[in-house]
Amino acid sequence: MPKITVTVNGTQRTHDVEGRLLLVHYLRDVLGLTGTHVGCDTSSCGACTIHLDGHAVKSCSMLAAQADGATITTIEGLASGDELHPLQVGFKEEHGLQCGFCTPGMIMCAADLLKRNPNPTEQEIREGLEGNICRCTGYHNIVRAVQHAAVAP
Amino acid sequence: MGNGGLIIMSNKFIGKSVKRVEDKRFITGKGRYTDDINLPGMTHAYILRSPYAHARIKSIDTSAAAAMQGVVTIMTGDEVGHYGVPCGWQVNFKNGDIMKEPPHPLLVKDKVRHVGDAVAMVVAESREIAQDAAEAIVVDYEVLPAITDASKAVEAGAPLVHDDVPNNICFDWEIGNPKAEVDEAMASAAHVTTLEFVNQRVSPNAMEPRSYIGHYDGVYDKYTLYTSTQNPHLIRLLMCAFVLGLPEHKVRVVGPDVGGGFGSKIYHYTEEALVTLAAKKTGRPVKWTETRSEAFLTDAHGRDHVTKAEMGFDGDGKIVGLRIKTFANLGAYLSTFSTAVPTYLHGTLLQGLYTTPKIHLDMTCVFTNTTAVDAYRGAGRPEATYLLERLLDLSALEMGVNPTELRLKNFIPAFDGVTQPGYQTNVALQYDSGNYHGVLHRGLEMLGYEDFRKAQKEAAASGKLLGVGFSTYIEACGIAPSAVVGSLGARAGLYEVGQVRVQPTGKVSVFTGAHSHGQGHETTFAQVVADRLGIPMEDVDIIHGDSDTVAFGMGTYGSRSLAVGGSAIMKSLDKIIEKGAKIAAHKLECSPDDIEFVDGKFTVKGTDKSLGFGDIALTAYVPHVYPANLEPGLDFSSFYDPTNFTYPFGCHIAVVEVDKETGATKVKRFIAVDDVGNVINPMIVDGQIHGGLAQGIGQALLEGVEFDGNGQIINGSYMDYAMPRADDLPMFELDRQVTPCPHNPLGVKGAGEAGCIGSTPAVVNAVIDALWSAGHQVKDIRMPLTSERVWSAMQS
Amino acid sequence: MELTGIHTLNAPAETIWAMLMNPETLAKVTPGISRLELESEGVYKAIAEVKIGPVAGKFEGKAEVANAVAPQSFTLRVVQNSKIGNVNADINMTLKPLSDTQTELSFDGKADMSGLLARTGNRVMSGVASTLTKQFFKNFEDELSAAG
Amino acid sequence: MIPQAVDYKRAGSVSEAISLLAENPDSKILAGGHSLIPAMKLRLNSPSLLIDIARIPELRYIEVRDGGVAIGAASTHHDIISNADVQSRYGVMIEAGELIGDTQVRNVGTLGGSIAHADPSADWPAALIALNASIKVEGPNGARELSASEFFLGFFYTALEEGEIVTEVVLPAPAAGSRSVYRKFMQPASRFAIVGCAASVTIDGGTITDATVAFTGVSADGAFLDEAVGAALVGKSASLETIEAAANAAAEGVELNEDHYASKTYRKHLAKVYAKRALVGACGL
Repeated sequence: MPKITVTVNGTQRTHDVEGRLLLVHYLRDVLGLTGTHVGCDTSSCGACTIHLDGHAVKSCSMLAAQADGATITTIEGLASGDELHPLQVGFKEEHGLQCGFCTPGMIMCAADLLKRNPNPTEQEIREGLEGNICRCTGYHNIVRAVQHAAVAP
Repeated sequence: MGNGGLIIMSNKFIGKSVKRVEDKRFITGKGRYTDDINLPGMTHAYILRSPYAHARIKSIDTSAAAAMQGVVTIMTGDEVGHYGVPCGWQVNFKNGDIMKEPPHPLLVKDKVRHVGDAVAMVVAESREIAQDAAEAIVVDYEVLPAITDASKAVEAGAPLVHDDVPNNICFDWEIGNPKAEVDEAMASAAHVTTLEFVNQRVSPNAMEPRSYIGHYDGVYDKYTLYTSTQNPHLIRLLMCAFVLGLPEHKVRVVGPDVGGGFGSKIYHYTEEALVTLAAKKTGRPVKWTETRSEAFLTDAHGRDHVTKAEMGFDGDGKIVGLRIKTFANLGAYLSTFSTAVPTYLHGTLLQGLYTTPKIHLDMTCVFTNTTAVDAYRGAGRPEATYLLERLLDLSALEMGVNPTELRLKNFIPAFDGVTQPGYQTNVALQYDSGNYHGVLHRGLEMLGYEDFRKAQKEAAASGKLLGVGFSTYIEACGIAPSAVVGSLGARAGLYEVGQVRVQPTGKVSVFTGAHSHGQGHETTFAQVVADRLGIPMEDVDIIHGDSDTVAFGMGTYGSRSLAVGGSAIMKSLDKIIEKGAKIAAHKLECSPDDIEFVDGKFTVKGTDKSLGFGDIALTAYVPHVYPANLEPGLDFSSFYDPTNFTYPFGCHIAVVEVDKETGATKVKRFIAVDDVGNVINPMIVDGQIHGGLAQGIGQALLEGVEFDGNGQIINGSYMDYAMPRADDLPMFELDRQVTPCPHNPLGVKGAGEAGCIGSTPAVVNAVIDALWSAGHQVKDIRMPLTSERVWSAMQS
Repeated sequence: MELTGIHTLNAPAETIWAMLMNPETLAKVTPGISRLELESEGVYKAIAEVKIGPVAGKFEGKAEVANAVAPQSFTLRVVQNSKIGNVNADINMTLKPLSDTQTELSFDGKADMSGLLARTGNRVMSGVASTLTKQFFKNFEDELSAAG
Repeated sequence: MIPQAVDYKRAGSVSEAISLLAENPDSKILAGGHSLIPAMKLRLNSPSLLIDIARIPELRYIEVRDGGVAIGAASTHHDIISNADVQSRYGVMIEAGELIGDTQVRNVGTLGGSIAHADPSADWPAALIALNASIKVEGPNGARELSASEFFLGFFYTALEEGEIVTEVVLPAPAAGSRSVYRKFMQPASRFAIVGCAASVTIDGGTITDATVAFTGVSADGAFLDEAVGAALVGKSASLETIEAAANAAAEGVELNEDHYASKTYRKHLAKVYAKRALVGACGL
């Protein structure tokens, strides 16, 4: 059984894991970080998006073993203490979520987008979120949420 | 109580885009969906499903699987096949015979009837072991021919889904004027537009896959079911009374946060009963969470009508008749409300917004070897609107008239339902209030019709195809009253329950039988309560989704939560205020009739003598100075059974660009002017419309479950089933008209489905318009309008 | 999945017929099938290991040679089951002599998928069909030259 | 949703990966894993050992070499499209790379993984063929180098021998006056190419002196070099007329792919449309 050591939301964790254990199941079932969701089984929906070494990745399409040595941020670790991340604020202010299931993945993907492109156009936001499916909002307010965060100081 | 507006409260919160209370937990990853819950000692279930659409089970060998380490138990049809889930709505044949209602067993023991039919359930120490063991079960099938198309399933010689249901017909049904009268009207018409089309089957695809946990506590002999449902109390009722025969007071059903539903989580699914049985059998909690692949096979699908529709016009362009023949596909088994969808939720909407004098629908509901079909966002009304609005735009093209003028000419004149009566249709309903000209005029203003036609010509010159499509819709929300739906075959009432418990400190707990799966009840309901009581919103807590906490309820679907559930809360608030006035009158030494309740204060009219809401609450629980013969406490529960449906309506306009060379279609603009009555939270209402538009546009351009000749779904994953992504959609242009509902205390009509009802025909009409503008006189393109289908239409 | 193919082989029809009727050769040329064991007249137990693109699976089932008209035509019926889905194929094989030393071998049929293969394979099915067809004829030529 | 049991080993070097592969017949190389893990989750594929090569330092680099660019096989799609040396030389690599999967996939998926997998609708193969890239592979019998069109042999089928892995892709120095583009018509759900057309055109004084056009998604056999289109361009003036005539020759005599989004007829039509669009871009018209 591979032994992995990862830093998740600032805390170092070490576990023996089955080779087949997916990173998303490691986060949800082993670490209890259930904010990362599973919405499909073909790497299509993006609900499981987290940051691995600073980049947005789909945690359902990686083995936990592949993450050995990596630094991981999940939705639970995005805010700085009580201070919400600008995207979290943007999603609330612009009603960028309804059922909330896709939201963590959507926010994590948008965070990667804004890191690369702090002032994206509407089209760039839409293209940047193409790997995340939302079934509730029609994306209109998600785009506005990202725009809200982009202009935040 | 007719009010024609909000006359009742301080409007500190109502009508404002108050940010959602529930968002904090969702944006920080603290939402708690069913699959997030882990109970001590929990086991995991995996269900072995049929790979065939139609096959006899010759044998099932579970021995190898049962011997695997970590397997707790395996259940098959031999053990639980006598249990089955019921249908909640009885519809009879035209001749009065009761519909065919074959059993839908929890696990099949004789014959599987669709791909994904459940054959065995393995319960094991982990998900991995459960799946490994399920793969070791050997099922010997005798494969039978399968049938998937409803219009072909009724033909002689078609395979029989249920051996004892002749021609696979569940029932036939009709509504409207006598057929002969409609035939006569059609024969007299100066122009008849005929449209044969398929309203294709779609998969709801709520982002949270269904998930259930069964729990049994032997000490108290009590069951708990955690379930991703829109409808916890109804699930308890159905599972206890109709499936497992359990006493309801020994069963608690909890619906935690629910990740979308769009109808697919209304129904009582077999797996809910299976995990409950397995929890009792094993003495341990049992969790089952479906995979997305399973969801495509087992979550109830929507739509699936095969229709021939004809609309007749006189020489002035007035509609004289509407004649329809439809085959509705119900799938292999009856889902909870599937029989109501093509009938009472569809046939009754065929008047649309028009004064059509003669209407007849002939409906045949059919079993096929496919996943069950039930209500999907809009449920029957989108199919009705699609039919009508496609006919209207196509008729305008065929007759060479402006499609909006054709509508304006045929609209029912405006009526408010208070000073003017409601509008009685030819298909059983009485509309509550409406101003249909208003929404279309506003939509046209936003579009700039003449400018568009100019732009269309200019674009054509530079090689681009632009098209505009219109759709004006009406829907029926908050299905009610119970006595009426009962007479039509509903096996449940359709009221809602609202309890308001004022705590001694004046804080308020509200218990509602409606159950949010994304709509924002915790915010909207709190706005209503806070304004009615004149207290801050943070003093109000909205509690829903737990059958042990909330007295009763009928759940959230059919855009009913605010109109019905909100009204139930309003009734309780009235009782709170009435009782509060009695307490205040006693303390202020006046008659209760002299007390008025404004801005959270009970005041003696015409004086400055008053008591705050908190004072009265405390007095109610510490009744030292208190009226004689009045019970202590301030806690009321109400059941609200509406007197009628509510009827939102609106105008949707799509502008599309079609790539001449490839057929690829892009929605360039989407205008929606909706009238959903009074609006409590505009931000949330707009959000509901946005989401509905996306799903409706999705059905028009992208979505559709496809079967091969053997009943296999060939696009049963997100790799092949397309849904709108962010870059498939434009920003939406929304506006609103307000025609209050005259018969509920909030004057609200419902907004959850509107977007999904109007948008589909608008988009298809726009593509057809684009093609006609280039000389391709195409009547119909099968949905979804894939690039190839549009391109092919241009080649003919 | 439609399966059609046509190819000219450098051998007389009788030779090709004999090879196709020999379970060992049939197993070698039919893509995926690694072994055929005779169960009854014309009916074989078939074991297959299929590796095509992202799919690698073990299949088990039956193969049957039916409607045999020597040396002109027969129907190959294959039923294969696996954890990831089942394949049910009916293929008509036709041998047409072009000369004393050349035969045109063609087949025409379809394979029905069920289970996961049917649900997720749509995108690549025509690639699978064309690959299987090519493999079949290539295997056949290899066998012919080995027998050579 | 859950793979069957599998062992996992992380290789520290190319030679270690090659020997692990040789020692374990039922093993698979894991790079980004974005094709393999999804297949394993559905149990469409169940190797007994995964050999992870994604963290081998000697496989992840992008460097200028002889005016061209050499890319280590474990470079991610994101590494490539955000690399200035690639950006300044090969439009086709940027345009194709940006259309692979989505952000998350591009952050993890690798060039080597994609081309070794050789999905018939993948984007990189067409781009590499159009650029006449060479692909280095290494195995128990040493290293060898193949041209892209020698490497891609068919449907999920490459020239990789048993036990070999892809180590490097070398993009040749672009000729003066050359420009390369990628145009893609996507399947709306998976966003794989229904038709992807990569074109590289060199123009000298208004005349096309070299043109390579490659397709993905079109053929059931995967990416291919469409020589007829290139031949119809060379020596002609870079005009719309030339392009339309050349595009019309596209995808002739090819074993066409089909699925429920695009029939053979429609795919072939799209191939011609996309050849035209790619060539218009490559000729700067």
